Amino acid sequence: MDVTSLQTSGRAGPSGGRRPAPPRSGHRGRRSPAASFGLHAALVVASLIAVFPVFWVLVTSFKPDSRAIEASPSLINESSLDNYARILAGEKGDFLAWFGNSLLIAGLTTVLAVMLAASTGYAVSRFNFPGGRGLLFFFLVVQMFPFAVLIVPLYNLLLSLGLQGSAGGLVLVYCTTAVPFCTYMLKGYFDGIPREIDEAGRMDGLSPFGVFWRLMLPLARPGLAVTGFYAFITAWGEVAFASAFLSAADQSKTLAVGLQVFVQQNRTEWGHLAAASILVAIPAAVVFYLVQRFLVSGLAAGSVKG
Amino acid sequence: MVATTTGAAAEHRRPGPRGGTERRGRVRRFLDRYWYAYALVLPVVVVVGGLVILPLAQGVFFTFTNINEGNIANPVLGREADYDVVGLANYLNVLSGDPAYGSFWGVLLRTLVWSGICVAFHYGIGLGLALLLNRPMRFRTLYRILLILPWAVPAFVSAFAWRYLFNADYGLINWLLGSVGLPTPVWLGQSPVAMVAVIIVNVWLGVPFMMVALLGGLQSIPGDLYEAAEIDGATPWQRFTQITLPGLRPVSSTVILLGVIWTFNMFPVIYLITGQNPHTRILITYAFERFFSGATRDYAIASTYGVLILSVLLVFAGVYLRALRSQEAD
Amino acid sequence: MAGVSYVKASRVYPGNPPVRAVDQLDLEVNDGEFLVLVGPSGSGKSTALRMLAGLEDVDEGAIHIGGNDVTHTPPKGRDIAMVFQSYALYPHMTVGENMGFALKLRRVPKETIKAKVAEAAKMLDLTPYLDRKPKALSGGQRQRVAMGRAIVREPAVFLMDEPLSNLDAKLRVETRANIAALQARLGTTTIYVTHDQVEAQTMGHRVAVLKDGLLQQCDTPRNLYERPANSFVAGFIGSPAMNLKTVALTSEGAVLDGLTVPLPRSVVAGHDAKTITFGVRPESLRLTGGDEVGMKLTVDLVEELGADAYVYGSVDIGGTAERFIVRTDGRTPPSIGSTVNVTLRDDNEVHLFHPESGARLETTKAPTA
Amino acid sequence: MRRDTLNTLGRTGVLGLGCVLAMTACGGSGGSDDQDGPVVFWDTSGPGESAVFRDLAEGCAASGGFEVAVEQVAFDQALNNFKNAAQGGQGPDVLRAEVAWVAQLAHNGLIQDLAGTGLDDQGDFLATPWSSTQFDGATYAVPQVTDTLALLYNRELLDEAGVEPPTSWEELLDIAPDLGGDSAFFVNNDGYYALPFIYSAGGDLLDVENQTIVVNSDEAVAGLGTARALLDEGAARTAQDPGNSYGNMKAAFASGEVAMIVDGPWAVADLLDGAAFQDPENLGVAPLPGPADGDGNGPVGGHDYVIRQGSERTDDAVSLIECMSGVEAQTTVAVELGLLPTRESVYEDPEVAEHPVVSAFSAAVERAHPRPWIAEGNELFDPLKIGYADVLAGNLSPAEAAEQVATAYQDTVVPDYTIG
Repeated sequence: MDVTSLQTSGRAGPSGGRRPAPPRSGHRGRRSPAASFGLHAALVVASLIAVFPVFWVLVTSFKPDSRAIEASPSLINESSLDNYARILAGEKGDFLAWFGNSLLIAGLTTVLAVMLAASTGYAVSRFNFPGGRGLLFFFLVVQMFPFAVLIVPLYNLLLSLGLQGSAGGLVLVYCTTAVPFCTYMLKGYFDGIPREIDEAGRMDGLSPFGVFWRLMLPLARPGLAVTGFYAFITAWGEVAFASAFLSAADQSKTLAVGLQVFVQQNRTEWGHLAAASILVAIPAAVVFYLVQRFLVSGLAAGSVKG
Repeated sequence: MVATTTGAAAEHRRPGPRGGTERRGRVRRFLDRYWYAYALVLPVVVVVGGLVILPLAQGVFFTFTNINEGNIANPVLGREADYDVVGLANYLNVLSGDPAYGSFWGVLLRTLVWSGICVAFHYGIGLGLALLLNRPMRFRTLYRILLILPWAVPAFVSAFAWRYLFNADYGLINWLLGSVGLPTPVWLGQSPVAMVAVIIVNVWLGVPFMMVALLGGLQSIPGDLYEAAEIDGATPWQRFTQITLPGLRPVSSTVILLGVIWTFNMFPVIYLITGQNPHTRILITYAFERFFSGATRDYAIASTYGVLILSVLLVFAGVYLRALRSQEAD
Repeated sequence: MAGVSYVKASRVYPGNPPVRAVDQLDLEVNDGEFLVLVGPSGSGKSTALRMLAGLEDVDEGAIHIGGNDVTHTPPKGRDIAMVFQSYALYPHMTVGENMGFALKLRRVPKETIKAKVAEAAKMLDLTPYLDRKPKALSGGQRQRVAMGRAIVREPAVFLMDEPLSNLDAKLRVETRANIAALQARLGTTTIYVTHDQVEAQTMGHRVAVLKDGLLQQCDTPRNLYERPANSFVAGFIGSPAMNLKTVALTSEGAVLDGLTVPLPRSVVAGHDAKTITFGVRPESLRLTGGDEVGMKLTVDLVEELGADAYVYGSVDIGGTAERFIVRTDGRTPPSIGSTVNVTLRDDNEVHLFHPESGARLETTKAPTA
Repeated sequence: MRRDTLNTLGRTGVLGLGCVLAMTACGGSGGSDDQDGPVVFWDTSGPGESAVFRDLAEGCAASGGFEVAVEQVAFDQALNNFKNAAQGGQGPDVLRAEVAWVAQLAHNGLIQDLAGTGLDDQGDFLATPWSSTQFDGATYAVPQVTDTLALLYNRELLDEAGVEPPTSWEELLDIAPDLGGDSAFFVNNDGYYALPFIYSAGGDLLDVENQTIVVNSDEAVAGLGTARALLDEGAARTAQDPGNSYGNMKAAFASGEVAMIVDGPWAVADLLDGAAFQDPENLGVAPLPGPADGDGNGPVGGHDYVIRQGSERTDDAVSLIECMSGVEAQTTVAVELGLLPTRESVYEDPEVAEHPVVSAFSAAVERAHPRPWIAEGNELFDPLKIGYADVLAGNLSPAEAAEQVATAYQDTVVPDYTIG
């Protein structure tokens, strides 16, 4: 088994050598109206499918719980902002605390995971050190670890470290899942940055760390954006570990755990749940919007080369 | 001043025999050369290693015991551990396929089907959308944003939303199906239809990642390859199979491997949408059931499942990478 | 300003067997000198340069700059600047920032940086582009920014690694001259790596030829041309390449088809082999009338360059067809397919090498001073 | 990498990462073992009920001279959350535990034996709820509310059809056509809601005394068959997806789509939000269909208060429980929410006695079917839920399903029992 077979050769990086691939060929002439219609129709349908569940959550978020399940669905049914008001007022549990915890945890996970992954990815990309490939393979294997094996031992470990029930413990746990993928992605990205840039930096008087900090990180910004997005979304929406580790006190819950109060086998408060979901989705959407223009290029140069 | 030729250099080529005294020098040289790299990697090794290797070792140990919630040590409550080592009993029980231990083989088969179908759809739809999005047109950015959206929504929110939509009696999906005269199945009931439902949700969730990755891959295929192929008289289909697909290989091989691994261990979608439904049970959800239900949580069986999942994935990755390599060698 | 010296410097890549990319290089570069390292790809010329830059380990031997041993000094402590083949401009900085970056790192006051960058930009016609990002520049402009980045530093030594190879032919010739002129003006010691022997011959005060990690010869362009130290240098320097043939040696001299070239006694006497490597440059051959003694050359191709023409053809020597190139008057070239008679302009314009070692066998002709 | 180039390397970088690590470690401390903090009470009641419990808890704390923090925890997750937290020495001081959880938590040593706190005295607590607090001869909990299932009906719809609430399942079959066939009744496919069918047919899940699994007995199978028959005969509808079944039942009943359901007093507050019950009088409560004698047709349910093992606020927790399970508090709960008190004396309060829901349910509670208070009691429902749903979906015959449930019980829940 050899991870390196995943590593294809580096492509020209963002420094300009790369010739941007022209869009799919065959369009020197104009598309026929029928083809154009088909193209847009397909994309509109796909977009609708992609967006609709989220849209419907939005619609539901304005309905009272008792109207959320209706015999014939309607856009508006006694809709109001009450659900939001109650949630934000803390009537349904300490929503703002959950929100803050989630932001803290996802934010720290993002920063820490990206920093760790960037330094590791850079080391693996640039320094052909013994163990580097082994590390990459190890990371691939880490992706396969089912949390079921780890959750109890991790619980014990965090307990003995005094981190059980703390945001810090959860951040570390999330890093173990986020760092491997991010490292892969950033390694691919660094591979695409010509080594001459490093060398020029060192000629100009930078230490190796200076090269990393002042040249590689700025140049890898799209890659960092994508890995940051990945780490953020992963931590923001994680349920299992958060449930096991952070459910001790209402104040310490994350959104994913806290929101479960709305979803019970015997009483689902769909209206409140939907409103809370929309509130939850907003930061994720903001992060998403900030990085979306990097997503394609970042993934292209990064993870996909693996 | 004038340089001399070094024809005599050959006699210096042989590296001198290294004496024992040089060993220490070699170690130092090794460290001198690589310590920077190791310093960069160290934090990750410590964090990931500490939080993966140690727990994993403990988890593997658990599989040889009968540990559960009732007999695990509890430092806080001052309780001593009193579980016993039971050897391979857990593995034998699970691998016997006994329903009492989750009908391992049946569930494994379902897990494989689940992973295979999900990843196939992820890849197929993702590639289709990527090809569409890779054309110049109006609203391209808008489409792209909308299509990536499912990725940005936290998975548990999506799961709840879909559970709501899939409600057989009051859900929007059946209302739509019914209003155009189509059958309205019980999506999340105790039948194989539930599997279809969770696959739909998981496909919905997973397509954006594939699409974005493949779009990136498409953009890195040099355009002149298409031009060359066109001049050689290749039809659009031939260009797709002869240039696009091979050009996407590095991307595809990675995302498919990751996709299979992720889907294999995809827990929230199934668990949050259908709960403990035997028709949607895959290995990971069963491990979770054993972990979180039962009068006393059965850590031993849950861990055994975990180790088996890891083994299956390792075997898969090994075969996959080998196949990939031999294909590349051709 | 400073001189540079390589003292038995080697770079060995680990492996089985280890690869000696640069092998026991001994080379001295004078203060203010423009030295060109030339060689085919894989000859170790870039590695040698990068060793000097501090980008490659020096596994054996030492390197001195300005009399200081810098063998283990990091690049930033060597007071050198480098121009890369790909220019390696920082894509996220403007032209001005690129050029001033090194000074900024040394905490040079902002005004000073600005002044120096402006001065260098003026010298290189880059003033209008200072606020642009490298992406927005043409290849030639990028090349000049890379030069500017090196100049601003005012280093003791310039290192240039094939800085012209990404330019088109016309621009290359133009820039070649500019760099040479710039170097003359600044008087900074310059080590310049190229695989193009024309570049080497036209730019360098001295040229060092490398092959397989070994230095073959280092001398002025003229001496390299006229007295190549071995058959490799002979074949490498000069365009079109020297005609190099290993031919039978008799007491009369070297035997080529119908032509026997008399060789100095000293050479023949000191040479115990039955063959000899015989070299003659295309311009040392001439076409003659059919009645003169000469080789029968069957013309395959004629390259007409205007004033001159190169005649490519084959001569049957000992049963094998050997290719020869002859430089001749451009106005009356032979036609393709015809057979012409070829002879030496001057029996002294030949180069003789040992058929096995390739080492030069001295002819009577005195070396040029 | 070259050697000496590294002198100035980022030790800073490595240190920086270390700092971040340390920071996160210190960043959020979620523990709640602050001795001066409030007593933490985990309330698992529903959204319609929680406000009343919160007020009560805060009132009790005020009069007891301590602070209380009431945290709303999803009923589904509460047991798991509590286990997780208690295992790590964290979590609430007081938990509102479902009656079936007590034995399990006591068995795992996660809740305190109340001996010596004064809470271990039965006093005027009703025998059945009190029995749920006992495990291994010790008292681990104090009853909060008791409940059972009853038949809830839409008076208007039954009046329009000119029928009375059925007293047996056969009767329901008979009157269903008058109520529009399958809009007569809604069968929730959750396992707990299978119990009325099993009990009314004379069946049970376990015979604890004889350590026997009896869920596959003829009686239990017949009970499951009754439920299936209601659907087959078009006298009832169901929602076959387990996740939405209860919600759909409530939605259908609250909107007036179906005339009758089986549910407990806890549902009343939510149901009264529905369009059909804008007039609370319209909500009728009748005993479950089934024989009027014997062990009763509905399972005993309810909630107890427990104190976490490891709580450092035991004294205040005791006084909180004392107050919340006291006569006054129970009266308030009964009057405001219609939940059934666990103290005999509370029923004597005229306001309680006249409360329509309480009075309607109290008869049912008096003869609610006892459940075994064993550590595994709560786990009986997972297999039953799957088997019952299979019966209702027509995937399996009642006998086959019962057999599967029995096997599952023996395999994973009560391995020491024999299958009867």
